[in-house]
Amino acid sequence: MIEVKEIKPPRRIPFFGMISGMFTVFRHAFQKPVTVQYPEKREDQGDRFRYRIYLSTEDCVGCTLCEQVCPNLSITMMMLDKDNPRNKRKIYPSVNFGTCTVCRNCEEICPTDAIYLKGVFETSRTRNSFFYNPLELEKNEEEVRR
Amino acid sequence: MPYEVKEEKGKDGRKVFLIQKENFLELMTDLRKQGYDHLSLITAVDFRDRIELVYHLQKSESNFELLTVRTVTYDSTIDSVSSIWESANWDEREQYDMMGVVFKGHPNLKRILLPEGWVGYPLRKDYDLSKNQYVNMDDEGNDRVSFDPGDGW
Amino acid sequence: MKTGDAGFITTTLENVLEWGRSNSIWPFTFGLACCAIEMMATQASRLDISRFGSEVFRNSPRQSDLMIVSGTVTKKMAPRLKRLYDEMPYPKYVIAMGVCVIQGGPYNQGYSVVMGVDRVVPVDVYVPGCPPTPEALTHGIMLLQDKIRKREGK
Amino acid sequence: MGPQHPSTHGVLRLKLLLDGETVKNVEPVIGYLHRNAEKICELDYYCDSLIYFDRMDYVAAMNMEIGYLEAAEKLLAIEPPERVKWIRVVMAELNRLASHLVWAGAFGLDLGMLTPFFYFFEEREKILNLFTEICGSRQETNYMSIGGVYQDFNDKIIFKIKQFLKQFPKKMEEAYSLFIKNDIFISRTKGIGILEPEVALSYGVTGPMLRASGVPYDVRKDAPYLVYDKLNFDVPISRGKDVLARCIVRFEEMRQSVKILNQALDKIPDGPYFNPKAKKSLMIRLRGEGDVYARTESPKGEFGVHLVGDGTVKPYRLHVRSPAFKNLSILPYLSRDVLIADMVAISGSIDLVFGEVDR
Repeated sequence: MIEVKEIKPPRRIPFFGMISGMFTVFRHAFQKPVTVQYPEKREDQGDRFRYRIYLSTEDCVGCTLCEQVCPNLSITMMMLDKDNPRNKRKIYPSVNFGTCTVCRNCEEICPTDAIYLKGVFETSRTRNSFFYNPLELEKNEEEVRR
Repeated sequence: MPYEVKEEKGKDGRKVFLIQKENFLELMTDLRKQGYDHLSLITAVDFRDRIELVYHLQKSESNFELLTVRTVTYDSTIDSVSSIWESANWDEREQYDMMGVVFKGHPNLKRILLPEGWVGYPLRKDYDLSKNQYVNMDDEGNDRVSFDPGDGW
Repeated sequence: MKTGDAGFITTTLENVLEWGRSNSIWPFTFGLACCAIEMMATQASRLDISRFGSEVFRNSPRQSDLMIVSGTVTKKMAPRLKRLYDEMPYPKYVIAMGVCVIQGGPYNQGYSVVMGVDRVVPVDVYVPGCPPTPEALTHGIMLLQDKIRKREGK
Repeated sequence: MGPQHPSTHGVLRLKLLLDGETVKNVEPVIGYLHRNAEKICELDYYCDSLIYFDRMDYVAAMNMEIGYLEAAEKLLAIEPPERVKWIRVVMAELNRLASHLVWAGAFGLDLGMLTPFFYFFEEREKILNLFTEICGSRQETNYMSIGGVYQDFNDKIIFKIKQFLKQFPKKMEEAYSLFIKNDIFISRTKGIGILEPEVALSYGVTGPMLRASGVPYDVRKDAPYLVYDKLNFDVPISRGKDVLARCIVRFEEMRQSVKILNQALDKIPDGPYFNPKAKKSLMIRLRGEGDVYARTESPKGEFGVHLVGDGTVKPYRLHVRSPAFKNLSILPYLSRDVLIADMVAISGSIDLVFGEVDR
């Protein structure tokens, strides 16, 4: 049988509620401020926080699993002439961050952990150019911007 | 009984009724009298040559027990049940919008999610995704749908 | 007085104007979908956006100069968005927040989503992420302030 | 009104027929956020559809994921391990808290109370910090996968959740008293938007709205999924039937969620956190056949997923019963002959999230 808890609205006392509400707000005014002064200080997001895809071209074997599993075609494989004995076909993933939804399927499915994500969120641009080729995926955000 | 009901078990242990389209309205009226007062969902599934309609009913007296009624239509028309359950009103409009199933006897059968004048029924398997349709608005706030981008785009 | 003499004062005045403009951006609450909740979180107590002068979220387009398009723009919504943009007074800026607004995002294979809001209105700053964290949006607003100060494009 | 309504409910357009200040007829126009999620799910693998469910009810992403996975795991015949079930309950209840907090903040804004908004969002911010700690993103978490979860719990996380739960009830009651003791709030909500239980059932209303009308329907009790049958909690109902009753029921649900969380955190068993049949490179090769219907209790009401598979790696048809869609359909009935100012209170009490209504 379902345990049902019936609740009745409380009695209404004129003006008491307003005064107690003011008191609550007044008490809050003396508490420690919760605001994080963002550009100078930033919050500790934990080591699992993910925002941007990185790639290590040494580990990539060009298996195209990440391309298959990507839900919205953000990852496309790209030819890249790089000396890597494990990657015979010389194809590496390139990511379009204009559509990437940070679902982390690619990180989960990658057999060699070549694709990994990090919590770097300062990726805003003034131009609609979010296509990252494999070499740019290796670099940090500041280097790419330059 | 004036109609035939084939009963079977669903994959997950649901009770499923299979019913001919002709006796559809009689069965639904009968089920409403039996105490199925909560119409949960109407789904249309497009199998290219036919459209299968799935109704999920619930009975509020016995812990919202689930009953599934399935029926098949070949010409994408079916009787409306919006006179029996009020909630069928929006559900049927949604299925008309997405699948193009025409519900006979529906009080207000027009598109609900897409703008009026949209060409095609998008959830059908033969819907052409490659053709873009554009929406523009006139001064009264009504939508106009066209295949070529107008001045606003 | 020669015209060249007044030039010095004009530029300084413009600089002051741009400085004032960049530190008092009033955003317009254009919350459409998921990103709107993060925009509200930016406005709320943790990352107080009023530290950057964007104190008041205005409900009317006529009183605001920044439109944060947060959330998917569908084809049904696009003409309304365009009309609201036209109602805003100059100078006006647009921030595209989230990947749905930038290039269609997760819905880019579909039939009813606009593939990028820059097909409808001009965009100044793009903030990727799905949804962008409040910090990312704040970074976008700082980028916009920089842009206003340098008078790029406008 | 609308479609860009100043309040925070997203994109609802209401065509009102007015007689002076009295509303005679309302026609809601929806579809301004129709994002074709059901169509795109047919183009992707079973594991990929999850991200569209995250974005359906975007303030309660975990509950949506559970709703989909209940259906998908039945169809693909993959049973999650015991530990995963408990973890999912913890995440669902945390997200239910977050969702109700957003509702309470937005509802306060609707009725002209600015202060509770900041208090509730601060509490929500703490929950989202927990999510960042556990899954790596704040809102659209994409935490669960078919047959498991993405990352395991550890002692540090459980300790942090317990720490949060210790201080949360006090903060909530404090903000709750701002609502419920306030004269203006009560006079704006009491007796407004009366919804009789028979009408509610006929319109397909579920969730807190139905419970506020006195029908004790909760999928967690009536058709238990995950491990809800091993937990001890009550279903709050109210016979007030009005906006105030809905508000009270939601706050009581938050207390019950805290109760569930406290029990579940103590009981999480050890074990694997994913089913080896559905991991890594196997997850794009899952095939399903037949059709299933699964219902779960989302913060807005009964969330149902009807999933049809045809034996390939992609779903054949996917249809979602979204509770807010049904709850919105009752708005024309509720707002007949009310004042236009009460319209805001009524539409706020429905708890609309448009990602879910339009999908």
